[in-house]
Amino acid sequence: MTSVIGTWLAAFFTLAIFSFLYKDNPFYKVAEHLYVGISAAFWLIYVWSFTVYPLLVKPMIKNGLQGENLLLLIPFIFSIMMLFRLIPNYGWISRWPMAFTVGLGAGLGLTGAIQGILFPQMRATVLDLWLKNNPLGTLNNWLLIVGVITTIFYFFFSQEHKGAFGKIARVGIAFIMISFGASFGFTVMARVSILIGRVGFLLGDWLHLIK
Amino acid sequence: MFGVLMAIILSLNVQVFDTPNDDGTSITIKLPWQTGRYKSFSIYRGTSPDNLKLVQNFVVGETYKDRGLKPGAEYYYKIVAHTKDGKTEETDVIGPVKTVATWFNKNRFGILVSIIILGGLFVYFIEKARSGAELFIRKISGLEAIDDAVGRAAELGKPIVYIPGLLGINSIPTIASLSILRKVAKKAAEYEVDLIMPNADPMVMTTAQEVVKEAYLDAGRPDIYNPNNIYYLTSDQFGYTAGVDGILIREKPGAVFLQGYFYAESLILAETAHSIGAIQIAGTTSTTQLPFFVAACDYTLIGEEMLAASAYLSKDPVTLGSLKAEDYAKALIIIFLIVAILSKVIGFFDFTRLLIAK
Amino acid sequence: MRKEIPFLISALTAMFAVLAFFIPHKPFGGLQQKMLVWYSVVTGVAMLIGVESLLNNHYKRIRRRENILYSSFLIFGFLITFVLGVYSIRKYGDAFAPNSPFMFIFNYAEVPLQSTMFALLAFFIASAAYRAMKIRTVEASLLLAAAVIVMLGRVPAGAQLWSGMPKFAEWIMEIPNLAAQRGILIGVALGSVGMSLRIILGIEKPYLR
Amino acid sequence: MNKLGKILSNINRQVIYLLVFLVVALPMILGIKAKVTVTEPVRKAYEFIDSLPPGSFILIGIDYGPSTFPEMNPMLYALLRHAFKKNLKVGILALQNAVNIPIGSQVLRAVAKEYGKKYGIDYVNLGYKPGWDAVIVSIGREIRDVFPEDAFGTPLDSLPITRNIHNYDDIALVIDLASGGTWASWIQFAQARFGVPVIIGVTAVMGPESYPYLQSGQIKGLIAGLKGAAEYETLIHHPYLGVRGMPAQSGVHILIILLIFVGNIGYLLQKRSKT
Repeated sequence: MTSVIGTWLAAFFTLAIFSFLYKDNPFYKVAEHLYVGISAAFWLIYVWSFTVYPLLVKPMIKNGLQGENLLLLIPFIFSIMMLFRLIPNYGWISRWPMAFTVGLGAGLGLTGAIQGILFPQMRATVLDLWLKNNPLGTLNNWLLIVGVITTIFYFFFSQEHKGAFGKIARVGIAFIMISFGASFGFTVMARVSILIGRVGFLLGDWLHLIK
Repeated sequence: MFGVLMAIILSLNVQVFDTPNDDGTSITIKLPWQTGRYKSFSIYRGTSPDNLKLVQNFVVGETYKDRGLKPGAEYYYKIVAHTKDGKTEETDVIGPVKTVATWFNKNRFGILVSIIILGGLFVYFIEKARSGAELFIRKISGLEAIDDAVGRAAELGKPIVYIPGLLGINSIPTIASLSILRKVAKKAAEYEVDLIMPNADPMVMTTAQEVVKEAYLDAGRPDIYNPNNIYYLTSDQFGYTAGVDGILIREKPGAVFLQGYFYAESLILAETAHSIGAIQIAGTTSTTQLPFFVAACDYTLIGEEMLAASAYLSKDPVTLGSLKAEDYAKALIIIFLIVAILSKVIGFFDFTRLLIAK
Repeated sequence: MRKEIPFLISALTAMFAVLAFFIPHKPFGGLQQKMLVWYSVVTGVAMLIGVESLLNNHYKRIRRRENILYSSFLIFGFLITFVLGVYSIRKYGDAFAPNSPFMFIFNYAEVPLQSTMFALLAFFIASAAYRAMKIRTVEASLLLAAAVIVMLGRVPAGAQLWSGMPKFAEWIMEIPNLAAQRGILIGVALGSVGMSLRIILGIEKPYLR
Repeated sequence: MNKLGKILSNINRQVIYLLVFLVVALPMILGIKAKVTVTEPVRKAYEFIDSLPPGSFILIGIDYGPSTFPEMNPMLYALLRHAFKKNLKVGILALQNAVNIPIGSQVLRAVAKEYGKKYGIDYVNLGYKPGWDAVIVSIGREIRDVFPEDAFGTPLDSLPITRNIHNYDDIALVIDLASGGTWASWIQFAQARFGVPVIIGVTAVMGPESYPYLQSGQIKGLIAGLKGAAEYETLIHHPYLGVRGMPAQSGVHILIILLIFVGNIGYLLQKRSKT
């Protein structure tokens, strides 16, 4: 029984969201407002269950405030400071945890960008210019190298895109455009699969038109 | 026949050593996994040779890292191998092996060098800018368009909507987005346009409130700042999208800014913004979403353009100096790539070895 | 004071994060992970501020007598999910136990809403392609051509048109596409380094003046 | 000419949405079936499952979430239908995220009902456990170490289906349906170490990266994306969302290409009349 009610509820939500494609209407508004409310509560419970409780509350209850657990005071205090946001005139206290977060982002960004992106991408670009008995592979390597370097040229800020420099940057733009087109086309299939899933739900689970 | 013999002659070949480049809490054990002779291993460990206890049974794979040890302590090991035909073989007691805590991770030397080079370039160009040298920066059309977009919203008497993406303020694109927000907010204050900003992250929301408040103060209009226009919706990706779509369709903003890190919701937001006739200025570092912004939006800041936007918009020579430094870094990277590729051709030196960072 | 201390906190945090990356020795080793845990705890608690903002916003609207119906739906949706979540934690020890009423809401509201919003992309991808893919310039034509070839390469009709289509589409994905992505990513990496350095050096302070 | 150009380049967005919807829904309602050619990776998966003796216990990992389930659920439907038809015993578990279990168990309940299968006798829901590498290794010794109870708190010893299941020796096959990295751990630990046969199902985007494992013989079969599900449905003669979705899949691609074509004709006509 619950699953029948649930299926009808899900069908209502599905149709209400799709109705937005025609135009904004009361059904969409109901679904939208319910969705925002439900999901805000859902993530609150989720964050409690998988972050705040296991990472902060549980270890504190279990082992008390000693040893390694003393470090938990840092997020605990930052969290309290964050909540000062809710008290008028004391909102500025929340700048401290914000500053911590921004600093962490900068610190991780500095090393992470080099280790996670720059080095691997550069390493993968150092390719052979000549592959024996493999003209297509050789051509591909050349194209890759030219593509990477010309794309980087596009991102030079202190040079006007004119003359020889502009021509190189223009090749880079060509690579970028081909890449964007290809990614666009490649994604269609995954998106349509999702829609097929929803239509399948309506026709199958709800209306039992297909089995 | 030969294979079997080899295996017997080699017997149980195990290497036990302190894990290099770590905090001294682990020892690495290299197991003869590739011989194909063994099913699994049991690892015994102790602080003295005559008192070894089983620490891990059924270990599989080439190396096993024995973790949670004390730095600077000595350990003894014995490994028992279980062969595929159900027999066991064991080593003598191995040790003592001493754990060492390292002060510098040598695997990351390359990264340190790059940070020093990049940091040096930064300091150099910032100083140069401070001393008054003219630094040229080309026009980035997406950024030039910000003024016009806000101005047009003002003419039409419509608000603007600023969407900062899904990630928190510990992510670089979001920080960059907040810097762009400052400029947009200042313009909005000057033109007396309402700025609406729905958020998916509560910390981004609070930071944005601070940023916008400061911007209004800068513009000399703290009186028209309304913190209620910068609010939280939900952290749910599509719940947020549904909510923002509702706002776009009902508030009918004249300009929509999509700046930050986006996932699949990018196109839903951009298409809805287009359907109400708003000017859209997008920017993200996400290579999977850039194609959709480029297709659907009037202006798109691509990758580094978006990260450089705040420096560009500030027009402050010191900050512009940092963009110049980024350009020189790019030139160095191109030179490095070309040298490394040519060096590979003549077999001189494998430059990719400099780029290894575990 | 209200401005110096936050800057100090952020610079020190950044410095420690960088040091921890290079120094495995105590107390730096593992510090990055620890700080990330702290971060997730703080954002987790900050969720309360978000929720306050959301509910307050709609409560005010109801009091101002605008949007009464829809704002009530939003608050109702929040309350019922929250109450059932707390109830499920108390009764089952875990809100995510499969039989819990909280999971009923997940199954029959959250999941269909989420995937239907996601499914809207199938429509928007079509309208965006129709509107944007025009042969206005050489660049735009390249984008169009690449998109059409890759789309054709992924359906049987493409192979019927030309048997080499799937291979050609794959080649576009693997060579020119990859090259540009790599170039963009290298730029992004440098931009991130630039942004980080500007924050660490105090040139840019997004959270305060 | 100008007028035609204007019409062609200004098709209403609602019209486009309607066309997309019709192209997807009509073939599904009318049951139009595209011919699905079965590829080797899917056939191998089918043949392996088909060869299992009735009563064998198989474990299915539900490692995809709400955002990819429309692509992945059809695989689960097809595999469960095959398994229940062959009277295999099925257990599901999730290692990637707690919210995956409700998604998988809905499908499991529905298919079990179709075949009159009973909970605890023919199928079981083990629930979610974090830390997937460790969980996979632990099952090699004793499944009760990590799953002492099923998802509803019943001890495994009190369920007929799991009473005699202890480790991989009692498990005939592991199928991991994954949108993330769990599948690689199943291969690395369960297959390589304990020799349990593994079949994986992944999203279409992930197909290419998992293909080498099939070539090396580490997995018994590979199902990728909705297309893979369609192939499996063809093999079990039970066309469902996969097979029904194939014409829609091709149709939308062709529709978008036609729309681009029409839009450009409109654009060219307008441009010519201007000059």
